[in-house]
Amino acid sequence: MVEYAWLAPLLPLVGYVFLLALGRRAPEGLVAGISVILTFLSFLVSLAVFTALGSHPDATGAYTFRWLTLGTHSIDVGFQVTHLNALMLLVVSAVSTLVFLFSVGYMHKDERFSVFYQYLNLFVFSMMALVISPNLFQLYIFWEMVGLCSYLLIGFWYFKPEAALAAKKSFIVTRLGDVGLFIGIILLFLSSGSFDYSTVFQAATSGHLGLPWISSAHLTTLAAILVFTGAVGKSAQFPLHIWLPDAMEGPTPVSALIHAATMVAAGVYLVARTYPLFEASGVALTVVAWIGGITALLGALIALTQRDIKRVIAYSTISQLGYMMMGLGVGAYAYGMFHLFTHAFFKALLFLAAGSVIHAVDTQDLFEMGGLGKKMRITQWTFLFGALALAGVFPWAGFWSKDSIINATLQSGHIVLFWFAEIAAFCTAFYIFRVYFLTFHGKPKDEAKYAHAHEGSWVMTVPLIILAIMAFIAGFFNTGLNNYGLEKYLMADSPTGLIGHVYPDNVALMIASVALALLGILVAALMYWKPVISAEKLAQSLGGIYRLSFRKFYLDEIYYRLIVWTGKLIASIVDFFDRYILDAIVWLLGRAGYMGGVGLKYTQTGQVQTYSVIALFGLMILVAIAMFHVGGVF
Amino acid sequence: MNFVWNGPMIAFYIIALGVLGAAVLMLSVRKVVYMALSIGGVFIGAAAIYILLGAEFVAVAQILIYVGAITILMLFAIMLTNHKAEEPPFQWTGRNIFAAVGSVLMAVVLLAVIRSTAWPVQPADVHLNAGNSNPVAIGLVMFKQYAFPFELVSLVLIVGLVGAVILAQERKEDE
Amino acid sequence: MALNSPVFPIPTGSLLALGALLFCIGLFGALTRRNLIIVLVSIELMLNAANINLVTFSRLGVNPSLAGQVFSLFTITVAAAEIAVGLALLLAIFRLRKSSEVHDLNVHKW
Amino acid sequence: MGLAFWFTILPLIAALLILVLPKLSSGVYRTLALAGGILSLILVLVGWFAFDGAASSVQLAGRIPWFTLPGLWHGHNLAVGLSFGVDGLSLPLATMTAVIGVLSLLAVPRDRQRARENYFWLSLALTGLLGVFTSQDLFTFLVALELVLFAVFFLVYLYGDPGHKEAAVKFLIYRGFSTVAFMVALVGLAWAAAGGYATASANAGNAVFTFNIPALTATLHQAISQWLSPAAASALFLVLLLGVFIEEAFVPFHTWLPTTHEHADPSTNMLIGGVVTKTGAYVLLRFGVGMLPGEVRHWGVLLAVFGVINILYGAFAAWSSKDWRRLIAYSGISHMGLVLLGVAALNTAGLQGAMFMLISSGLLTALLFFLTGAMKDRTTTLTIRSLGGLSKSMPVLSGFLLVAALGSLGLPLTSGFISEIQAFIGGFATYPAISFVGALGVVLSAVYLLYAMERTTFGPTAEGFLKLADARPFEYVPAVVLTGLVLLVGIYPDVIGHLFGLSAQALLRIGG
Repeated sequence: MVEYAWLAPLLPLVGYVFLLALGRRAPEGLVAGISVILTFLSFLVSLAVFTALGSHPDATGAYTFRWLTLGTHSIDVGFQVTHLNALMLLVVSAVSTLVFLFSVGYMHKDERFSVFYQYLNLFVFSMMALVISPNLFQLYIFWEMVGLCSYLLIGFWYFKPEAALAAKKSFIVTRLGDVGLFIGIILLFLSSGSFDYSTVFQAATSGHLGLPWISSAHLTTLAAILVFTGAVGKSAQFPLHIWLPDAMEGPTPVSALIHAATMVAAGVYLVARTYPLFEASGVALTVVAWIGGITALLGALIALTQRDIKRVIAYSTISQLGYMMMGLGVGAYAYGMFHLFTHAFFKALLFLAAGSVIHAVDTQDLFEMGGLGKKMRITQWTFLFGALALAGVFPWAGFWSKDSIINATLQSGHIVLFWFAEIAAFCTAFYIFRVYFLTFHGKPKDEAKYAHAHEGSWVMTVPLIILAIMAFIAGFFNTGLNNYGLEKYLMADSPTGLIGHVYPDNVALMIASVALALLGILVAALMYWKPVISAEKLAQSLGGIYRLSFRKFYLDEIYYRLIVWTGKLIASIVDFFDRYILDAIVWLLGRAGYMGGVGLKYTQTGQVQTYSVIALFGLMILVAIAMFHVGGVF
Repeated sequence: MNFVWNGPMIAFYIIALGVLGAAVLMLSVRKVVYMALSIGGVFIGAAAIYILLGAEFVAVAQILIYVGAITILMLFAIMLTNHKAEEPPFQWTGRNIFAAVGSVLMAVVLLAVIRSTAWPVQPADVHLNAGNSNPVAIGLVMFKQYAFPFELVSLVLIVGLVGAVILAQERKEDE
Repeated sequence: MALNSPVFPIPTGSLLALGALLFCIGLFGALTRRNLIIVLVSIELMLNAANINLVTFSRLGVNPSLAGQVFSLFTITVAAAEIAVGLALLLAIFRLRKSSEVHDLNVHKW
Repeated sequence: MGLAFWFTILPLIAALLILVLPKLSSGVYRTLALAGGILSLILVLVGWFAFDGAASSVQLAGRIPWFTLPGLWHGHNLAVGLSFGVDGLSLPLATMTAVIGVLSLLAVPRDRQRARENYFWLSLALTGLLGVFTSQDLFTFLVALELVLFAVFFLVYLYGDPGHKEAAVKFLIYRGFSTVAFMVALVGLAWAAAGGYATASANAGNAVFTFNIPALTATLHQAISQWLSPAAASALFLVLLLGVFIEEAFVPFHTWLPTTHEHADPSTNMLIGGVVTKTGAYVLLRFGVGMLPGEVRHWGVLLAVFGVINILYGAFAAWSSKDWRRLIAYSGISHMGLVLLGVAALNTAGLQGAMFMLISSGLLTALLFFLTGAMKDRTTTLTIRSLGGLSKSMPVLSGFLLVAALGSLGLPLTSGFISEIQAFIGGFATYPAISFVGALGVVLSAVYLLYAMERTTFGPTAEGFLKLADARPFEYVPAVVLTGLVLLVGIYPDVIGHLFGLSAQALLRIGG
């Protein structure tokens, strides 16, 4: 089965080509039908591959063919299925199928319905092709392709200026990171002579990454950090996280699929895929851990105060991705990926549920909602499941995976990061229940919007329910109940059967974490459900801190001043230099020639005799030269 | 160089003086008509030199064409234009100074070159005409060796004639 | 100089000097005179000077031949054509400008 | 007579026919010019099958003797001929030229005033450009270069937006200088190969004065190792480099390019941006790397630094451009900087990347100019600020524009990426620090292109743009062909990669 893994990405590609051929005005039913069926088939293929692979530490060879010859080296493309890849395939195809189904209802009657599915199909193809890439080169290709799809889908409603700006911003900010990845893989290629993971890892672990100007150890660190830069951009880690909240301008199913479950997780996947490289350089791993920890805390802090339902969840995504990075960084390879796995489901769920709400009330402002629980029972319950999973309440999925990471952080001795994680966990519980209470409980704030609110059709609720179930049970895939199956599955990629570290469960910490989460929920309930504590007063009393969180630590503004403004300044200087200095010099040269011509013009008197006299003297000069040259005349 | 004072030699110097005198005269008189007349003297003198050099046919042609045709033609042109025209007195303007200096320099250079060159010496009895009279000899060369250039020159004459007629033609204003 | 073959009596240099002087006088005239007719006449003078040289070399050159004379005939012919066209031009110009002065022919001035 | 000869000469025949035919309707001239171009294109494509891809030698060659200059060097005659042929570097470039040539003929509006001259000069330019890439004789090469110069000058001079005449003069003067520099350098090289600058002790007795390019290349390598003084070689190389800088619009000799592009007609712009701006780099590869590899190595740091300056300067200038055409021009300058970096690297990857970049930039620039030209037909302006929301009224053109922009910013699966990564691999291998700075251009290209896209196709649609028509059927042809080629090269680069690879290795092997 494993050798047929290429079918998984191929099916959505077929869908894309088919939809492209059908044109922009194809009927909705046909478009959606083809897409959902093909993605579902792709899911089945992924599932088959996942199970066929088993937890054996072999059968993960690469299938490649030559793509381009580069001197004595060749660049190959093809596919390779490792356990990690298989897991990612499964996650991507599962979430995609559900989101495809959900979008049938959400995008109903959009005039570019077919285009939307085209882009989505292209995205799923690219994402899967990224996942099963056998080398860094192909990974980079599809890395950029998913970025492109993200760009297209964020800017899907192109007529909205905010959407256009957000699309541009997302592409450019992620590209900033991609340059790092670009340079990183070039350096790895140059030093190891190949883009293949195995070759690179072998060279890195044996200290044979060599270039004339840098030692192997330093190069490993440099390359790992450069690769990580790519992951930082894609996974919206600090300091390149600023694009993700803006990306919420895209349609909500897109946010669920691309900006929560799959594409943004690609950065985490990249670090996991190149884990031997990071392990070979301890420094790089520490950097990953710290960036992850900072991001987790920062995201959670900003999410506390946002008013836009999608932005809260977007910051929550940033925060959760930070957890994953931190997990990888502290050596908990399996836990990081475990969290990626669970997060994909409950975050997709939260987004889709939020989408359902937005679809119903046509606003994204939390303070214009309220009391929707009565009208949207399914949405309310599924959202609650997602929120509980995110908050990390026992026994929902998020609890297991997040707690493993926090546990690993503590056990590996990163005390500061541990406290970051715990504070973030408390905030997480608070902000997601703030959203929950503001949306589904209390009194409606906007009667008109409340009046036409209603539950979506089955295409929207069925995905929600499935995801809610997954949000509940996904955590059990890596517990004592199934003998830590996921962990063992992932570890099978390594011949030693161990990647990073694993730690035994820490019951005391579990209890503490759940208590912290429940405390967060309680505070949220006291503020927004049964208003015992006034949110406004608290905000006022906190003053500066509140503003800092609300204005996202002013990072957007700082970047604008620091980077965009500088860039524009340089651009105008270049423009000025080009127009008024370089071109002016050219103009002056031209002018000088012209003036010379004008000056010489006055020798043109029209008097033939004058010309003749001059010609005569010219002749005399020539004769004189000739005579002195030859001599003997006088 | 030893000068042998014989008949042709004396004749040559007299003619040469006459020619140069006529040329200088031409440039020094102010009335245009006199100038045209004095140039006739130069032409005749040149013809005499040709005879001295044994080129009788060229000498006759010179007299016929230059003295007979060209000088007369010029007189006609003078009559047709401003026949009272007088050359203004010579002024030492910058251009004229340079022209004079240039001409003198030219003369000096030419004379110096002529003087410093060892010219071949030819015997008195070179038989250029191969036994024929000079006109016959020239005719033979002209129509055998130089037939093609001869035809071309006739073409030049025709074109010159037609051109002159068209140029000199009175034109209507609106043309 | 061998007495058994008497040389040609007039020295080559003198003939060439005559031509050179005539040429320079003509040149000076062509460059300084203001009347168009005189300029034309001066040019004829220069042509004549050249003719004298041609005929001289025809008789006194390294290889005496009739070519020099024939060539001078050609020159005379061309000179005739030239003077005809030149005078026709002069007439046309005079009609147009009421002047036969070189100084006034400056349509090519800047 | 070889294929290369015929496909080079066919547009010339069409041009001459257009010239001598009596006054006819413009459709006839169009058909004639197109016939010449398309026949030439077909022959080029036939050439792909006739070409032995495993050999790096000159193939499909054809030559007719022109004239012989006797006894120019130690009694040797200099035979000059119309000599054409292709190798692995020329064939893809000639193909690109033929494709873009035909498409720019197609892009000439049917209601063009003075259509006859337009088709005549375009055909002439096409022959010249094909000749530049296929010439195997220095004399033919220089003649072809002059042909391009004058044909394009007239194209810019006769057609375009207000200001095009001044732009044409600027073009002529700049490129005239570069042509002179090439002439000096190339004839100097031929002279040097023949022993013209031989040091006294060296033996140049068996050297022959030849204009035949392959023969000259071979002799020069002997000359460099045996009798050519390094100072003379350096001087020749620098003159050649000056020519390349002007010809290729490298900073600081670039100002003619934006001016020309801003004012010229779209069809002319396609040809200029697509092919005319690639001749300089071709000269650098063919004569610089091919004949004076030692000098390229010696001046490598300079080349690399200028490459990076071009990348960044072009990108920043494009960022502040207010007109699409200036933006495309500067983006082309930025691309060419990468070519310079790749050449400076002087390894297989770098040279191959530079060659790919020539093709890629040519196709993309032509596509961009075609699309913006089509847009200008409708919107009457290309000022970025005054556009907006064009996706609404012309989704197809906007879609193609997006693909072109993405290709231009080096998105994978387009030709832009494959060129970029190879050039950078080469660059990092030789000059890591300089390349590091140059990689910033990857971000900047995204900045300025996406900025322009955001202002053009995204956003609310202005009132006046709502009713504009989308692509007409015949406009699909250039758009689809060029996009297809961009994607073809991007998705399966080995289609030209194996030819370029062999050529790069051949250049390097000779370079030793």
